Amino acid sequence: MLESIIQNILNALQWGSFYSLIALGYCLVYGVLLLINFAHGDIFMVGAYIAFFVATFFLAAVGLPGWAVIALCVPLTMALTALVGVTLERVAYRPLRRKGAHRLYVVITALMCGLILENGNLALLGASRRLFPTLVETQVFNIGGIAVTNLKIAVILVAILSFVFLETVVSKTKMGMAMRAISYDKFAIPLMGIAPDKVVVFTFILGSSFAGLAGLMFAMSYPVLDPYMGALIGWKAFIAAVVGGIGSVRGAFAGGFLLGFVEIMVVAFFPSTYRDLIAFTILLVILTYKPTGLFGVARFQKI
Amino acid sequence: MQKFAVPIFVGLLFGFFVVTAATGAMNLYWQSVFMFMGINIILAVSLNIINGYMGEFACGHAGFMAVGAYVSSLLSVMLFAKDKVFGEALLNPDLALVLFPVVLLVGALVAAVTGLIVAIPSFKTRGDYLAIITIAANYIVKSTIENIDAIGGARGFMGMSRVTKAMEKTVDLPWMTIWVFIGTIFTIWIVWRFISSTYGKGIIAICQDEIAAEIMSVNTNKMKIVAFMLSSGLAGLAGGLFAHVLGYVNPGSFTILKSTEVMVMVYLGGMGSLSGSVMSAILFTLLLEALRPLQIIKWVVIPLMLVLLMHMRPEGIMGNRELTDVFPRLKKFVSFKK
Amino acid sequence: MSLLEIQNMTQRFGGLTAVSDFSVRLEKGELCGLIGPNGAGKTTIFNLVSGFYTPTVGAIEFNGENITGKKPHKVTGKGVARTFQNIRLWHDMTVLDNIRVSQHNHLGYGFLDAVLRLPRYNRRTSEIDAWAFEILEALQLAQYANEYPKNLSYGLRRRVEIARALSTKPKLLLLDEPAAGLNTADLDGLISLIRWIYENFDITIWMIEHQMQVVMTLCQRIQVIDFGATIAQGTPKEIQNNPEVIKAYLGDDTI
Amino acid sequence: MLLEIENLKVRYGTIEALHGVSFSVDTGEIVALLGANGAGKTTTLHSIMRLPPPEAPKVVEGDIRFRGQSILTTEPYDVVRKMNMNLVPEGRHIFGNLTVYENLWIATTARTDGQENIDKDFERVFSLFPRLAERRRQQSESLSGGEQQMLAVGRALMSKCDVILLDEPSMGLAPLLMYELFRTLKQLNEEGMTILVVEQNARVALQFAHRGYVLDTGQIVAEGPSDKLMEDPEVKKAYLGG
Amino acid sequence: ETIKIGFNIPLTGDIPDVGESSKQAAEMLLKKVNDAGGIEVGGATYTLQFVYEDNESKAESALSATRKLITQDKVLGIIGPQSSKQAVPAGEAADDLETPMISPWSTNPDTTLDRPFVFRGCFLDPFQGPVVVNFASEEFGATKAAVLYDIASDYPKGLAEVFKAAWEDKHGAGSVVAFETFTTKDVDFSAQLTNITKSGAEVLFVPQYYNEVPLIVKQAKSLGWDKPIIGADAWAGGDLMSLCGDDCKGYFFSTHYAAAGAEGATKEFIDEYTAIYGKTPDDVAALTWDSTNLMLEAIKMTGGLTGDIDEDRIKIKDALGTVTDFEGITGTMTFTPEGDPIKCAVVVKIDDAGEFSFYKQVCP
Ligand SMILES: Nc1ncnc2c1ncn2[C@@H]1O[C@H](COP(=O)(O)OP(=O)(O)OP(=O)(O)O)[C@@H](O)[C@H]1O
Ligand SMILES: Nc1ncnc2c1ncn2[C@@H]1O[C@H](COP(=O)(O)OP(=O)(O)OP(=O)(O)O)[C@@H](O)[C@H]1O
Ligand SMILES: CC(C)C[C@H](N)C(=O)O
Ligand SMILES: [Mg+2]
Ligand SMILES: [Mg+2]
Repeated sequence: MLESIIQNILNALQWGSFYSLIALGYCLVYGVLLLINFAHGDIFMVGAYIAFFVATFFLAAVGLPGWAVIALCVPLTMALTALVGVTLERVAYRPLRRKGAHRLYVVITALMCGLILENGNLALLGASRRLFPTLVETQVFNIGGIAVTNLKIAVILVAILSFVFLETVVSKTKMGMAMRAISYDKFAIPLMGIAPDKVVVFTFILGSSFAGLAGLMFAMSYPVLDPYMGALIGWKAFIAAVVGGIGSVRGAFAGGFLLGFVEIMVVAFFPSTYRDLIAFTILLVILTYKPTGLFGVARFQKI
Repeated sequence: MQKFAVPIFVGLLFGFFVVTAATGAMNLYWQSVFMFMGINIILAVSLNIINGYMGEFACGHAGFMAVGAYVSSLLSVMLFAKDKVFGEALLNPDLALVLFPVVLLVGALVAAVTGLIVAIPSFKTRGDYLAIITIAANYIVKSTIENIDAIGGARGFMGMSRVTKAMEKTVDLPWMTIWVFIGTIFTIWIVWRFISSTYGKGIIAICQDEIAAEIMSVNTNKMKIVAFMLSSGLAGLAGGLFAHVLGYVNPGSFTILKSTEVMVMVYLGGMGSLSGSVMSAILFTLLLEALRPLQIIKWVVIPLMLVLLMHMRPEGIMGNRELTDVFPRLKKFVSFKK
Repeated sequence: MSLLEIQNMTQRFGGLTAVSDFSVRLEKGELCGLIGPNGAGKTTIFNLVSGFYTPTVGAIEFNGENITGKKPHKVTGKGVARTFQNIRLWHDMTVLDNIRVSQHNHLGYGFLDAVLRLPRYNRRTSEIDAWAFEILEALQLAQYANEYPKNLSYGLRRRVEIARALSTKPKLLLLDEPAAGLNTADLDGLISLIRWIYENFDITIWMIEHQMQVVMTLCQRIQVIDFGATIAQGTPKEIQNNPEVIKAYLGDDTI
Repeated sequence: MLLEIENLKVRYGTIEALHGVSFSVDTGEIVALLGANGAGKTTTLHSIMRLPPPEAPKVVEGDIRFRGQSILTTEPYDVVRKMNMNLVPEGRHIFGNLTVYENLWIATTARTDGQENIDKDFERVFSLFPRLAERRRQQSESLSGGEQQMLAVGRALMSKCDVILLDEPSMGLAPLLMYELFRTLKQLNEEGMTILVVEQNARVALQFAHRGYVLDTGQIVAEGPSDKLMEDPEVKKAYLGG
Repeated sequence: ETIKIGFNIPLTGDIPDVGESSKQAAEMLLKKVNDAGGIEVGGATYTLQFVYEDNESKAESALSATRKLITQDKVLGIIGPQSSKQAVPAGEAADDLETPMISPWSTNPDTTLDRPFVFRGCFLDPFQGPVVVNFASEEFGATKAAVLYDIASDYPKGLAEVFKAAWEDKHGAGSVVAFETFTTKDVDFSAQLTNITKSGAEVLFVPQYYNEVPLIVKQAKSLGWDKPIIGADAWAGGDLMSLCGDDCKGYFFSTHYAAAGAEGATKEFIDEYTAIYGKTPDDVAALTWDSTNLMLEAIKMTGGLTGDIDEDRIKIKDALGTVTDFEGITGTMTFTPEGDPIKCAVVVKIDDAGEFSFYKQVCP
């Protein structure tokens, strides 16, 4: 019994890490533009595919050893995914903002972009799924009946480090402060001598590159890629981000792990079909009693 | 004369559908296209109450649709058809025709009550947090159904086609087409009346400045309940029709994706524009059918078109205006704003 | 019995005490002023009276009835209406609808009446419209009935906001800086408007204002607060020459 | 001339808000821009700051010159960085989700003149508005109207600026503070800051400014030294309330 | 004069290459027949015309596709859908609209139950289940089994339940020590697999579609599962090995036919198919081929079409009912009154080359 609990805690940590990583991206973009970037889940998917191509290229074509490939994959994937994110912002979102469209229209556009990415990928690469090559042999350490793989540990570490990094950027740097300020009043940003678009682009670079990183880690842990892999996990990560307190990096991180834990634990001890039921009931209750999420600050109304 | 222009128009439309469908001049496929169109109109118009007029961001419409769909399906199958789950029909199938509207309304009613899951948190929770609550509600409903194995769980529930057949046996008319038509008109009518009354404008006030609304004598909580229940009730109605048109329901058809589909229709039409919602629902349905041959490409083309459309009209097709504002001549026949 | 009576009311926000041990008593038919430095707690007091906050300590009695902790729309129903420091109209609703909607408290019909257009609905609607137009006429806004507030000049918006407040048939009207953002010329207009309302409606007015010209010409009685506590009250004349008020609030007008 | 506005015509969509406005501000001057509500004062200031769409009006004709060169194509943040010009916007536009201190700090982003100058300016702002010093850790959202106005002015002072445009700075300020503010501005002006102020309270404004322009429905209808304007019967009647 | 046959197949969605294989097989047959001058029914010869509708591997779409094929394209009969998830609801529609439908690959009983117009080209799970049970018990001498299946899909659910029942009356109640579920589109099974590894089961039965198997297998291994895993016919999709890599090698599953080591008509078909499409036909290709031939056979058996489509459809249905000893490449078929053929199952082993090699055959 105790064994399986510990085992499941590990599972939950891994699963939660992915929610967290994706949620972080969501929350950055939201924090700046109040834009629920529904395409984020699919940017994550694109990240996974980019990782796939980069990896297979260096493995097959160049023939590098696994560890070297990873070393190259991480920066390349992050960079390329960031590129995708920024492109979306430039061609799809910015023009709308310029036209002063209601923010929900940008949200809907994001949704559409998500669909385009998913199905565009399907149309381009064909329907059959891809197997992500094994870069490092997964070693299963069996400690007293508890199976730990090197991958699990890596994933969890990556999630934590990313969080620490982003948290410092947002709360300590001027850029981070500009990011928070712009979400409240973008009108006054230029008056601070700051170029709003720079801030926005920077945010998308951050958000997307970490989606890319998540994609890579995900592809390594669940090595079967399909174009729709981002949709569902994206939605859930978004929900996690909000429950944590949307716009708050800390909240996104915590929310991700919360959701991960609830899901795994429910499945471990109840029929798996109760997972969504219980998980979402919990979230609903949290939001009803804490209307701005776990870490969100109440945006109070001055009248 | 002008006073009756609208009723007459509706009547003619109705006649057209019934006759063409009954004579088979319109084949089943086209009938079903028009039925889905009607259902989409109901969904878009009802969601517009919340996302358009009240300015909230509800993304769980499909959940309420599901409730309506299941409740009315179970009821009608239980009452009027022989079935694996419920055994013999409880009533004489000939009654199906008469009682079907009642069955639909019961479905809608239950859905409306379910709407409270969202309405009550909405007192305190706003904006994107409420959005999550709606999504959660959607998942909860879906997952609840999945866990009731007696009604097929995740694999869905069937048998409604027997009920529709029963109706057609009693009087040989394309009944589902008729019911969908009536349902659609009913929805538009009720929402328009609600929204154009000073009472209903309370929710528009909430949208534009909730604090001012509360302080300037609008009982915001009550209005929210009314709005959410009306909206989800109508969604339930749509669900009931959907289930009987398809003759099969499964929780898989009521996911967030369905909800987002409805959202797209609302925003495409324009927040707070009835005629907008109607138009975009029609447009959307036709687009979906017209591009069927493209197979997977269709799902690239459609979003692409929508994105472009939003870039051309960043407020949706109609913005927050109605046809009568665009073609003032129509004012003779209908008055929207007053 | 006085119309509004507040006794030793205190409001804290976290560590900060915005209103401390504040008491006031307004008689029917008075026109009083509430002034004080920025951040003294004036708006907060109005928010407390209109039910937007519930006081941390103390009770608010209106018209002999304890209204502490009542929901804002209920309070308005009892006859307290207000305007806001920075205008809060429903900007995408016509002026007329702004007035109509603020009738919500005494609509006198419900959902079904609205949807089925029962006789009650039609009767009440025409009554409401009649009243709305009466108000608009009275404030010379009739010609803007179908305009959207967002397209009106600042001065007019103020006027509409006052009209909206009046349309709720208040016994007590709270004006939070009605002159803010108006230019000197318009002030005279505002002053005469408020006076006109005061004379033609059976109403009590309590206003916050930083434009001395307005306060001093209109108010019969002025209460000065600082850090949430009363530091002086009396007639305009007394206040103008009260050294403490000058020190804390008026200052010297050399530039 | 430091700042020259020449025959400026601007639009919001199809509505023309300014129909050929021309005026100029010289280094070290205090110039007041008066006018009824909706005259186009804010529009003028926004045009000068080159604020981006959708807020900004579109300049359809005319020119805005800073030290002789046109700034029509300059980005707003460069107006701040390069021209050292800044605006205290109508309606404050403070960053409510940041603390008072952060609001002031973020304004120094564009500055390159070293920490000690920045610290000096902090001193100055806090001594000018002690209330801000008390509340430096408070979420600026929850400040009172007037406090927010102080913050907005303070923020402009923190950013690197030799030319400051003020849009109704006295809006919602208690008399004491209003006079206080204008005195400080006067002092800053003596230290060499050029000031263009839009003000509803014409009397105060004209006491404060060297020269003034009167704007009416998008056109300059009167101009001249303050004392002259004070006397001008038209102006008296329309803007000083008889 | 043409004869229209409709195909209701998943060209997009979860299992697109099932759709692809079906279409390829059909195209191959179409070409073959039409090149031979079309088919000859009661004296008249007709050219064949196939209409492909995509059911996006969704139940609803499968339904509307069925309706469209019947009412708009006016096909004589329908082949598909492949997976029970769609075949069960689609069957209802076809039966309502009185149009013969043959699902090549749906093994769930409900597909044809009480539906005179619905047939299938394969064996049923109530038969397949015991086959797997017996095999597992004999091959590995296992007495405790675990099952991991998708509860949201007819096929896995149905088969899992059959398996459980069969296993338990072989080894006694409670001998299925872990009966874990998940929901379509899940990717993380760690919690379920943790329970399974801890349950002390000796064999794991995974009645899942080939596209879901690899993730399950890989995660099972990374959670320390080293005992055999066994599957069913849904494993036999083209992609299984390309997705699973080495991890699936050495496992067994029951299915409809084995390409490796086939002879006779089957071999011809395989060679021809391989020649055209450059890959060995998977189960669904073979089954689709058979089912389509069945349909044509039945059309021939009507001995002449009246041209009144409704009448013809009924005639075809009746004809199908009477088909006996039809020689298909996946075995000879005779229909039960329910419209189900009686066929043999084969157990294949995934050998080290990654081939599905014939291991043994089990007949009813
Ligand atoms: N919700 C709140 N949370 C925290 N502090 C608040 C809140 N509301 C007001 N305050 C503080 O309470 C004090 C009083 O605010 P209030 O708005 O009443 O001032 P005021 O008298 O209206 O000033 P002004 O004349 O500038 O409008 C201010 O210092 C403000 O910072
Ligand atoms: N964003 C906008 N869109 C359309 N019209 C606008 C916009 N902003 C201002 N206007 C119009 O342009 C004209 C000038 O407005 P502006 O705000 O410049 O006047 P103002 O002198 O600043 O008035 P106030 O003293 O009230 O601030 C007004 O008629 C106003 O209605
Ligand atoms: C693999 C599937 C396409 C076929 C499977 N036998 C089923 O009934 O669903
Ligand atoms: Mg105030
Ligand atoms: Mg202005």
